[in-house]
Amino acid sequence: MQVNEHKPLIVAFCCNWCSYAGADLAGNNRLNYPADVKIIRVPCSCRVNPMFILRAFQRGADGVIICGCHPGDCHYTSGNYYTRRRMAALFSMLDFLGIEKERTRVEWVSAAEGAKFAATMNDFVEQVTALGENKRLEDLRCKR
Amino acid sequence: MQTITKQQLLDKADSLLANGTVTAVLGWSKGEFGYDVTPKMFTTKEDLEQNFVWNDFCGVNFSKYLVSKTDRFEGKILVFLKPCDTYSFNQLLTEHRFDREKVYAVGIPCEGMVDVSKLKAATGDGISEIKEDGDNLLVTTIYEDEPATVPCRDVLLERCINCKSKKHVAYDELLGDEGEIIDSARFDEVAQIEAMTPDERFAFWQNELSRCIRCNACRDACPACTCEKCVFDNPNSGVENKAPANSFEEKMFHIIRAYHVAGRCTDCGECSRVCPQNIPLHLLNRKFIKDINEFYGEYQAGAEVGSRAPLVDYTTDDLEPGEVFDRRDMDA
Amino acid sequence: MNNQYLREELIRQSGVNPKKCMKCGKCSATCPAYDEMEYHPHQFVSMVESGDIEPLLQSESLYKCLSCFACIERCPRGVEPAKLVEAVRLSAIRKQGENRMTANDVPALLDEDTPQQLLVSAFRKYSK
Amino acid sequence: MQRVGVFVCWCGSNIAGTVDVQAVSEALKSEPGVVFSANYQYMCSQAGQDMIKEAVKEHNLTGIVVCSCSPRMHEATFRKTAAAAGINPYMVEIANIREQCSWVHKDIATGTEKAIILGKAAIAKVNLNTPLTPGESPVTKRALVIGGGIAGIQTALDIADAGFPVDIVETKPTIGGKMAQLDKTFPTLDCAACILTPKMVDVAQNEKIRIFSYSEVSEIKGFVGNFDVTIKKNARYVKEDICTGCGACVEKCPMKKVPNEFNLGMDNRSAIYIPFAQAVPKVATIDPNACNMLKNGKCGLCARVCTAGAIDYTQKDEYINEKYGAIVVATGFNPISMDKFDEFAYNQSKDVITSLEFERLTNAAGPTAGHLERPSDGKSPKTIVFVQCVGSRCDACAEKGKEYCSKICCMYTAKHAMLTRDKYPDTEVYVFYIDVRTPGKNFDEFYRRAVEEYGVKYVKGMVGKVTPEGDKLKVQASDLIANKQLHIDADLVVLAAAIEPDKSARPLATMLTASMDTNDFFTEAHPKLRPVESPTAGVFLSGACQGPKDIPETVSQAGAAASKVIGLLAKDKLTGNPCVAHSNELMCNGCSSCEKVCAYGAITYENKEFRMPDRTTKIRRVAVVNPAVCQGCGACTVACPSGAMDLNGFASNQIMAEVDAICK
Amino acid sequence: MKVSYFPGCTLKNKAKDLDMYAYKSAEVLGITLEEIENWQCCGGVFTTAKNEIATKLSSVRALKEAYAKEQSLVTVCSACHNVIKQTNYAMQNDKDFSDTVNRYMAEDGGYFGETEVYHYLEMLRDLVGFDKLKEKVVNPLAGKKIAAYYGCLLLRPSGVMKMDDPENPTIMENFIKALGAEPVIYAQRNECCGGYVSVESPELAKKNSNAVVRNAKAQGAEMIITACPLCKYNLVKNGADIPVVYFTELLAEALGVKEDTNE
Repeated sequence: MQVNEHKPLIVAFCCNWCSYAGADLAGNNRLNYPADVKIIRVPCSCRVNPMFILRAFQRGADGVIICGCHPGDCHYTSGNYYTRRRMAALFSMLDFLGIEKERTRVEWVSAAEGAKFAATMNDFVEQVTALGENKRLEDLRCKR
Repeated sequence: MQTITKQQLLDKADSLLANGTVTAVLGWSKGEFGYDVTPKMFTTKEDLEQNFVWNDFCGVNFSKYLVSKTDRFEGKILVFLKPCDTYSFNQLLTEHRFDREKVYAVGIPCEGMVDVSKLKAATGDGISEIKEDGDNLLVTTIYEDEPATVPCRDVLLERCINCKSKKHVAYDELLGDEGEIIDSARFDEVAQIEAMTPDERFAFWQNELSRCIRCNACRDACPACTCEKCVFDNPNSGVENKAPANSFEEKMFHIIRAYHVAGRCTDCGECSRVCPQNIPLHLLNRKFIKDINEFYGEYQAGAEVGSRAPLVDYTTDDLEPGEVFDRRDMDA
Repeated sequence: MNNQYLREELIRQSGVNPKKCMKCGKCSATCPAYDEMEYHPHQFVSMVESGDIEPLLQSESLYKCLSCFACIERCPRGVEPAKLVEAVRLSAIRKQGENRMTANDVPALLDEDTPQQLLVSAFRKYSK
Repeated sequence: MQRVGVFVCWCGSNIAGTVDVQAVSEALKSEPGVVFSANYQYMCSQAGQDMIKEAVKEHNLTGIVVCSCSPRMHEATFRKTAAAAGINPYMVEIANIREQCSWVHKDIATGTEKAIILGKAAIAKVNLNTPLTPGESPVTKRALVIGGGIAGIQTALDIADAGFPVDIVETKPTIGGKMAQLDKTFPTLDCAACILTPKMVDVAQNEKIRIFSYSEVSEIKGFVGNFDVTIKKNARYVKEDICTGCGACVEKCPMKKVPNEFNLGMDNRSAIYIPFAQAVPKVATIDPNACNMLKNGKCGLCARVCTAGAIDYTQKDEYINEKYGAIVVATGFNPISMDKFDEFAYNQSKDVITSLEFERLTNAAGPTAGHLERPSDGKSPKTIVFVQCVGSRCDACAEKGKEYCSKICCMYTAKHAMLTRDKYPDTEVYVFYIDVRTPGKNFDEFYRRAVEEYGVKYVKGMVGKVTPEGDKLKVQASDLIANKQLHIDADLVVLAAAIEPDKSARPLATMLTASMDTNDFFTEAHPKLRPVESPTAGVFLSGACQGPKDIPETVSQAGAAASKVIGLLAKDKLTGNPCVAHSNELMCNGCSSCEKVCAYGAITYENKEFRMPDRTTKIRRVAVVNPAVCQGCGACTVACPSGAMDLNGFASNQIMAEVDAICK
Repeated sequence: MKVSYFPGCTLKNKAKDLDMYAYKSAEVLGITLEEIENWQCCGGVFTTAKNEIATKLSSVRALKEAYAKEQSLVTVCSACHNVIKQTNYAMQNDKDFSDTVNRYMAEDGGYFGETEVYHYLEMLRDLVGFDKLKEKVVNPLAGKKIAAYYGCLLLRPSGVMKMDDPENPTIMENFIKALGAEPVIYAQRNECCGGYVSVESPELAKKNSNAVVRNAKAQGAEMIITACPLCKYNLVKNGADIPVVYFTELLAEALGVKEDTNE
């Protein structure tokens, strides 16, 4: 067995209007962040069902980050306000069950914040890498 | 030990049936043993006389049954509601789950119901007969000749020990005296778990949830779980029901279930009451309730009809998901 | 003359990014010691950036900067020229035997009102 | 299962440089449903699109995955290609292997591995795609223009000219905006009022145009083609339809010491006022903060002198509801505050002024009747120093200046300098510049004339300190070419203050759900190809609200915005976005959770009869989504406890398939 | 209220007035200045180079002592204030710097810039309040036109000093108003007097100092107040023809405690 450092798998849900555009801007500006981050485009952060997050963990993701427009700037006016409540409740519950709180994050990244997107991803990957493999929420049957 | 008597309930049922106010009565009926009381629709006086029961085991929350019992029922149904049941009753009305016009609700006082598991733990298995004797139960088992005396208050359901309200929030008519909302200690145990280290919390829940056999009793009893099609029964939902293969499964199931009822759960405690494995499922629901109260202000689901649940609401200055943890660190 | 090593060192030590400069000249416009200087604040920025540092090291200008931070305060790009001047000066005086001022110089400088602050500051700036 | 074709784009070397495109198209060949996989240099080119069309025909494809740049760039292109090839445009998915892969990862192995995973996710999604058909909604044939400056005026005139009714909402008592305050315009030097006021009159006389002056937009609901807007008409205490604008009230008003905002506070007006002679509408307005009658009921003089009986002290704010098919934002700009730049002594001396104040000082209708006099003592200045880029191109401190170039200052400063030298040849004029930016028709020629013909002294350098001393302004500056520090005793210093979007823009953007950049300029739908449209459908941008602009540019953008509006209003029906929510009525509980989170009011309920397996029927309340109103955010899908609510194009099973593909 | 107090070299020597009046006046205003034990000279100027560590340690020691006593740290001298605030800022924001410093001073725990540093003027504005100061004035300096001379060190760099608007400050003007006098606004008030360069280039200091005094007088000043001994030295030495006094002296006079100190 190799003793390589664990390469984390990060699923990033990005809203189409701000954060996905922010990720594109990071690309336009050639701002590096680890390839461990895989982005799934959703119309709005409020499209992210907690079930998607649990599904990702189940399938072996080591961290899940949800990115949306800044509060007040939602393309759909209020979508990210719901996200904020939903994720606050969900994350608190995961923490209550003893799941490492560092594996989940919500970050508001605007379409103008390519640098913030890259910095956030770098930071999150570092944070999740430090935790090691996700063992507490994974479903072993889903492993390769 | 209930203050209201079976006869009072029967008299009320009889008279409402007789004067045509209602055409059916949703009540408790005797099961195989003295403690396994089940819900039943009564339409005749005779049936009521023979099978209607009212005792310390009538914990079941009737509100949920109104959804399926009223939808194609012509006429009105009489339902007896304990204070905690009335919260579920309102919550279901908020969600338009049944037609209020089809129900005649009679509020009845409740002094707390008995937890069969606790009773069995006190007397041993094989209970053959239970008699009430004031504040005590006289329990005969097949293994002992002499009935054991068990004080009711020692074997109360957890939800009754931490009863949040003796006040009815909905009824057409009230039998007996109205009680008060109680400043209960129901969040204490949640707080204790919150105070543990993450590893301790994980171990705690690993231990509790690993007993789950996925019988779905919690879901089936839950008055908030009235979906036309439950996600766990839906092959397209991605979380379809299957027997648990490992510890992840239970966590996934219970997190989703608790999340689905978050903001809508009235904390009636049916989930824990019916769990055959005695998993303290109510703690998950109470965690959400406690969080919601702390994050967004006090909210009691079902306290009034038409209120907006916190998770379908927002303010522009809500706390950030990341602050959820800082907040606890600060409190600590 | 292009001293890349010293350029890197000065940039690191000062924390200044000379690339931010848009060559507006406001630093030199606001500098109270301008007329005493051979190389002016904006020249420090552009000369360090191009690695043309030797003339700066040799220049009296190093000892004319008042460290008054006016150029730092008023630069529209946040370049902080005074920090570069300081870094170049330190490179000069940190060399063996290059102290600009020694204790022997003090008596000549004193008058009865000279505040300690003056001597202390001057030593800080001129000697290592 | 679909028959999927995978097309991997090299984007020249943009993708192929860090992603082994051959390996990607090979690896994706074996994914479920994939029957064809290829790569090509530029998929978005005609040849690339033809390749897709041929593959569709040849391999009977039902789904297309393009691994290329961001879907925000070319999703629409490839959807059109699919439609041309005869398959539903919504059977296309894009894997973003450029912005989110090749451009951010340096190592080929890493980039390739990630590109394959992103491709797999797109394939997993497209396998679950369903053909979608957009719905239709009607169009209200009326436009709203917010802002009555030159941008709003031109847009309104152009729309009205095409035959559609237009309303202009302007917060000031008159339309005209900043241009009405200007003296001359560059590079032709025609007088601003001479070219603007006829347009203002046109607006007033155009039967298709209504002006809501002294008003603001207070609420916006609805969506493209069907906006529902509430306009708050502030009480001006004068009946607009009766007032003749004779000015008798203004003359008689005893409260004459109110700083005149039209002249930037350089002189005073009365409590009841008409901002300037050519105001439109030319009606008086009472300033409630200055009027004694309104403040304490003592006076009433204006009512007594008004022969028309137009004064109404009891007037209340009025709210007007109107429906619009399109909204044009033309909220304009303001110079930034000079408070944080006191090295130039703006707060210390009256003789340090901004360029807009200089416009009023030289304007024949201004406080000095066009005579260039120092505000402090009325003397003619003999030496004038103009300072460019005050607060522009400044990224040292966000609360102080603006990072962007304000674009108009180089030209108006050249104009000011030239006009000063023309009218007062014995005045010495210095212009301190960092760069002189003149990229416009006849612009550089104009600037050169100021130097060569009029002898304006342009100095490459910046002013570092202005010290008012006695009746002089001691200017300390650098001359970078001469490598000298200059000390000039000036009589007047003029600061070319950076410009910023009007403060009303941000709350308006929130109401419109239109996006803004960090500087509060409205964002275009595409910076190059859709410069006058906001990303929010039906919202268009005109003038400086989108970015700094001079008058010619503003007018051309105003016309462009108008033509977009006309194009929209000319349609009878709009084709909507098919990626909207829909409720599975068999699973819907009718619980109203979705309705509560819908920001658009797109969800209603109806009682529906269901046949049960036992042949009885039951009536149940179920949610119904109005596809014309739904914007497709998906908030309802998560609020729905049963999962009855799902979103076209972003269905739960599609997103979970993506999750699975990524995590596999 | 008790605060830690860093007097600095000059106040114990050539600028005793600045120090004494500061003590006396603070007492009147209900603030006790507790002098830092064994304080060492701040160094007079802050060296901006990131690799200058040793010269900043004395400031860190003073900051740490105040932190240990859970007190704010007050300075009167502009130079000490500048050096200590810049050092504190570096401790907060430059991790390399704070790590190195904490390694040097490792005896007990780390320090990361927790102490609040106040200039005496900030103390008057933020801890006492100019309104309250006004109430305590017994000898209002009515009719006096006084120019506040900030010099360079008090306000800059503004991002670190966070004392006042660096180009249009009001703190000393409001101080003057609180004492009942009339402040004179003049543009040169935040320009450098010539500082320590006067040892090498007295003519430069003379030019700058003269410009300051000339501008103040032209705007009508009858007196200049300062917080910096070096400013006072340069202005006076280069021939200021109106009085240049420490602001604390003016404060003591207005509070009626000036005579006491002369005993």
